[in-house]
Amino acid sequence: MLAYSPLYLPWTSVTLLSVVILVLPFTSFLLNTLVTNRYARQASIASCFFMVLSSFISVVILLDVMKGVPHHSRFIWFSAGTIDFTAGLLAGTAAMLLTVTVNVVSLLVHLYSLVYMRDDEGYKRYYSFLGLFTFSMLGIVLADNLLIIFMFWELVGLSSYLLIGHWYTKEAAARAARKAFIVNRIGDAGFIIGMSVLWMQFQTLDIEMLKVAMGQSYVNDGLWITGLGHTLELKWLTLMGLGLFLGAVGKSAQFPLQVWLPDAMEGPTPVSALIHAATMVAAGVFFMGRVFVLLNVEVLSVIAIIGSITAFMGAVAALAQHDIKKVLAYSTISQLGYMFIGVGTGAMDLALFHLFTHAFFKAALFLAAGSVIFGLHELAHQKKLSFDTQDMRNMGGLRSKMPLTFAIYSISTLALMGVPMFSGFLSKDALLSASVGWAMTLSESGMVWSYIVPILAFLTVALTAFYMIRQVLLVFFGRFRAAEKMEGIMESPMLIKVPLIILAVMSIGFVWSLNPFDYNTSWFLDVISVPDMVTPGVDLAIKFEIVKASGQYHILVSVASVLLVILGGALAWYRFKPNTSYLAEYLSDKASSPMSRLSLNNWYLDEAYQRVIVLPVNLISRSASRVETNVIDRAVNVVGIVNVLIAYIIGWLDRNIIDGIINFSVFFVDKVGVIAKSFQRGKIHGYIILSVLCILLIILLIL
Amino acid sequence: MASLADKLSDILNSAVNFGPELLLVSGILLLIVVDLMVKSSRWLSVVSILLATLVLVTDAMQWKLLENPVALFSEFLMLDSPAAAWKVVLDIGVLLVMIMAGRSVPLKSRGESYPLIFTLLLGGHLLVMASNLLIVYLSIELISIPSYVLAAFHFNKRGVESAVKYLLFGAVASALMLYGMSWIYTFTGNLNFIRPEFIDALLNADIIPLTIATVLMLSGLLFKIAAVPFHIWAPDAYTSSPTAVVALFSTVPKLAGFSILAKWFLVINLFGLSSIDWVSILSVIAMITLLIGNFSALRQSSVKRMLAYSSIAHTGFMMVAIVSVSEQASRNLFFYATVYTLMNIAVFTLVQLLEHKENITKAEEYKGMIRKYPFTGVLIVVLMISLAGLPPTGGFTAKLLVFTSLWEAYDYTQNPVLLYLFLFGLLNTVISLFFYLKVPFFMIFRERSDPQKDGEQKNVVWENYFVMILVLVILFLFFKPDSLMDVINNISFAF
Amino acid sequence: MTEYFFYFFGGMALLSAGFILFTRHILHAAFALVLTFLCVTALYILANAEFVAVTQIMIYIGGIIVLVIFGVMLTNEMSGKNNESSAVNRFTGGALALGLASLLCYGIMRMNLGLLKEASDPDQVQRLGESLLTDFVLPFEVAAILLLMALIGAAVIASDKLKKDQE
Amino acid sequence: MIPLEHFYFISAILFALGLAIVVTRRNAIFVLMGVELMLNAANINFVAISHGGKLEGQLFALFVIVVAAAEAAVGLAIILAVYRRFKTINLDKVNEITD
Repeated sequence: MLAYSPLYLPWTSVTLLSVVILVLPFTSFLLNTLVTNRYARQASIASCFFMVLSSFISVVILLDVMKGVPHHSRFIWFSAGTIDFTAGLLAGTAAMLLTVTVNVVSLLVHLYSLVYMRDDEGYKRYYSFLGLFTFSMLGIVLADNLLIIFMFWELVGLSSYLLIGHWYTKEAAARAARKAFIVNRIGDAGFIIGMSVLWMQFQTLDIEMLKVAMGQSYVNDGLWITGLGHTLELKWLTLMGLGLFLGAVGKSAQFPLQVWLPDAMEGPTPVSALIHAATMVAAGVFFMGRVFVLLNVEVLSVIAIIGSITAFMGAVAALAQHDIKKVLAYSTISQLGYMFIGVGTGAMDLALFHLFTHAFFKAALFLAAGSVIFGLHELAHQKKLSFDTQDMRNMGGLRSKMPLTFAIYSISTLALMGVPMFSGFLSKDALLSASVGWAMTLSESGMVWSYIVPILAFLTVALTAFYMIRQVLLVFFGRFRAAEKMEGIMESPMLIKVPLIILAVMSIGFVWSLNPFDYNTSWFLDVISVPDMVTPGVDLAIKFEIVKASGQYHILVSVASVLLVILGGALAWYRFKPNTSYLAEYLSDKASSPMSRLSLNNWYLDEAYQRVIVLPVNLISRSASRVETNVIDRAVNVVGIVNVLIAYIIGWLDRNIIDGIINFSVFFVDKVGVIAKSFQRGKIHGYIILSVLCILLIILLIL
Repeated sequence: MASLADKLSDILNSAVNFGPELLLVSGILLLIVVDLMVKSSRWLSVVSILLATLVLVTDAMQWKLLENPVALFSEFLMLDSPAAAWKVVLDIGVLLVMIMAGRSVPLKSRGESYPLIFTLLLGGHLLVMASNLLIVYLSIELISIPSYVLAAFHFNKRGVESAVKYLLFGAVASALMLYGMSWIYTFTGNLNFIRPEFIDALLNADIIPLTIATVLMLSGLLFKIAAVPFHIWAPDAYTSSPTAVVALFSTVPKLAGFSILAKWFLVINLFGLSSIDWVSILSVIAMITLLIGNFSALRQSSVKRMLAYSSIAHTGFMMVAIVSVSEQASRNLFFYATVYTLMNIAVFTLVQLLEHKENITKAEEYKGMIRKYPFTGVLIVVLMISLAGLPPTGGFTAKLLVFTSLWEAYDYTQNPVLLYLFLFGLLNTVISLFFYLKVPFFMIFRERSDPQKDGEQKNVVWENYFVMILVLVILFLFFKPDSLMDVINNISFAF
Repeated sequence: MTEYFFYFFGGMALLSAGFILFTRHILHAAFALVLTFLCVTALYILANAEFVAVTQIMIYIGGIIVLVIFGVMLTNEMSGKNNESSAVNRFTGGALALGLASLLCYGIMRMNLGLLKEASDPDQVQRLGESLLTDFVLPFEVAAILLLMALIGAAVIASDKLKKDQE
Repeated sequence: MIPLEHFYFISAILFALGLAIVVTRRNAIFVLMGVELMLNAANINFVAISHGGKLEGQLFALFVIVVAAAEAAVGLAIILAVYRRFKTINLDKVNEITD
């Protein structure tokens, strides 16, 4: 059988260094797992050094690959019959950029946690899982093969499960961990389907090989034919793309699987910054980048629409949250939606751009929120107060006591809102332009529905400004609400401040582009380019038209988005500025309109799933096991009914012929007794009947 | 007609190649004698482990030295390289069970258990080598009768109940099989089913009685591998038997059954000439087996019962390799069987350990155990991941290989049923995660109900090291599957 | 003449088996089983298998039936209850057996087997004995081990003293 | 001479009767008797068919008889054990395993 077989590619110094990057966090994991509790502190500090080293090496490699040559090593893992399974490492520009990001954010989180998790009893466990997570995340980024990616994908799922459930004694944390796990499994099912279709068609899962193979395949008469002559119906091509996308939907919390991310905030806050803002959720987007060239037009459109729906739904859900971290969680969902809009509209480079800018300012926001929580926690601890340290209704006025946190929070908020001069403006503006260009181009060929994507994207801009300004006002302005005095609150220690400052610097527009008003001048977009689509049926001409159209409307888009930011922000200021009646109403829980309830409950998605999925699944599995164990009893029911029927007939004869109604009643009671008794019966007979019956049925079916 | 002298010399010649089995028989007799003379169960245990090792070594040597297939005892047995390899796997299974039985109170309290287990192994040996219907029947009975007795070894109410049900169910299954055999003998006039004239006769037989006979005959084999619809005995027997016995049941008889099913399947399929689509039929049976195994496991609270359904589901996965009918598929089945043996016995060893130490059997009773038994807990997590077929474990590689060969079979035959089986199997892998990870979930994310002072307590037990070795092998088989595949590739499945 | 014997014994075998199906008295059933086995033995003789017939009488009627009757005595009578045994699944069980029987008969009708072989060879028993120790020596020995282990197994289970702490 | 089919018919009906006994009787000993009838039915086939004077069928039947004896011995021992614990061999009442 002919097959695409990837070749052996030797190790190079760069790929070997990449292996070192992978090994370092794994060593950290082992170290923290194996040391005794006495040396936990030392081990965690060693982990920080490992991460420093790892970050340094990754920057060195990044500088090397930015010259334009990716490094690829591949070896044959094992062979089964004629088929070779390969494994390998691919260090390209995008991969190394993400490697640097993962390493740096992970390093900062490591440092930050030295203070934040200081007194936690699961300190050692926490650091070891951080190492495991970093390792598996880097694995996703560096692997060259879908199968290997899938393995690390699972490992990421596992380690995030363990980190979300860090405070497993809290019922909510355990439940959140399980929920994240289950929802991610649904995504995995899609991933597996996508992989198996690719396997069916090409007998390889090596991405570089797939690109070649996909480029050679063509569509003819509704059939999808490879260069080697394997044939599948065209629908499989779409199914493959949708399957892979479903995998990304699970990891990146897109509609309709976004429900796990808000609950995942039960984990420690640094974890939220690492996993749920900067890296793991970005894995889906990055993964889409890896397989981007394998997607076809239908799948891309679905991605764009799902992305816009998610962006909008997430923003709406963030409007009315009370929990400081939940606002950020929904905001993350919404921003990920933007990235998928980028993927779907073919602007993969812009999606990655937003991924990187977002990773830094969202991590900054989370860590700053952590700093706030930490401060309040210390206060509660000192004053022996008990209140929810994450509820924004208990905050207020923290600006004066935590000036640095406030400054950083503000900077990153501005970046998230997309205010000019900040990084978020650049990438968001680019994505908005791309969506407009896409919709314009598509609508020319009659697909007017495509306007839904830019419309929702623009609405989201205003909503984003609203909920972020609301949050800043609630947390840092007005009067402190949890206690009479706020004397206990202090700015966090140095180890928390340093990561915050570094991340905040990364949110400034100049870092990313010399001209902070025009994304076209960004160095980032110079080194990252959209890979050329090779999927049969993709028309490259359309892509140029989209790019052209986005360029044309760029200025208009920028102005519109700034106006929307101002609108949203102003509305929030008007409502939540200190001492308004609305604020008072809100704080006393009176302002619960249906709209805000909808937002607070995340569109009632959880409830809907409970009704639509969880209950039926429970029902099915319960009945499966019931049928399995009690199938015999069911059969007995039938026997019972037959018995009653016969009894009735005989009774009818009795009554009519012998004229014995009394006789009948006696007979009937007797029969009922027999039926009742027949329910408590040995199962073994039933087992045998069932088996023999199946055998007879099989024979009859064959004949 | 061969002369008497020829026949006698054939027996003598065959005995040379029958070394491992002769060793087994003498071992069984020795164990019976030792049991009568020695009071302490320790000696029995030691002798058993020695015997199992010896048999393993002789079998391995036999495999290594075997060049061409040898017919033994007037062609009752056919010793070829697959048979030799299967024997080694069965030996490994029994050796591991023997080690594991070191903590099994019910088995140690009655010394008869050891010869019974070796008899079962002898039955397995004969079954994998069988090339004659009579030997198939006898060796299945040789496996079954000790099984019925071992199932009762708790000697409590539940134990004997499961034994009587197992016995009656098994007796009916074997009677059905026997009846099928009697018809098949009617068509062929020959009991040796690998002879060409046997196949020819089947080709000429009328299709209706042939179908009836074949399906009846299959029922006995399906019973041994616990496939639908003859799986129902498994959960009851697994729940109420001593855990070491369960580990044995879930591996040795099942794998022996698989080896003969793989052989027999080629026969009834008449090497592709049959007018009946047996591949599709077995695929449907495999699908239903997967469905029932996985879905019923979802709701089980008892860990052993859950593992019983899990082993039914594994039966379904292994049947995938059988319906793929190719040499590579047979090799992949072999790989799967090896990994399955290791991980199943390993997990039952730990279940037995916790059952013994903490007296727990239900999944929710495992809560917080990772803090009392951190090492054991980690091992259980890895094993469950392997059973579920996730990387980085050998369980994943095994599933991957099996599905690869299924895919190739589909690619070759374009039989849509195989495609459904393919997709259905993948889906089931995802479903199976939920129940496999139930135990780790309780262990890690739930507090113990009686929070004593843990941690300081050092729970150093030999099982941990024993299972750790098995786990390392399982992990190794993921990273370096070639090490085993190279060995397997030397097996010539040509038939 | 043999035809009449055949149908007589065949009919008797079926009738006595049917009696087991319907009788409520277990000892009667045991005796009916003896009768069935005897009739089957007669069928063996009619099919020229004298040695099998003798074995059947010795093992089944000498061994198994005695075992069964022992079992009946040991279990049913001790409790002082009557030794009746009621039936379950009359309809499903009956339908199943009927279905099986008709399926098998349908299969047999398609088989086209011909007539029973005429007359037996006089040295059949000698040939059987020779086969058992030459060609069939392996199954012979396997059967020996099977019997040994069945014996041990039965002894293990039957000799078990009920532990006091059990339920 | 007697048509061979008639042997087979008798055996088939005996087999079905055995199965009927197995699935309808509550008493474990009855069930065991049913199994014995099923084995005997198969034996009739083995004995009746003769391929060119070969004795394989008869030999097979001999081994089946031996196996049946072994099975009956173990079966009755287990039934006895059941009786000791449950004070009944009514399979309906032997129902401890409930999950």
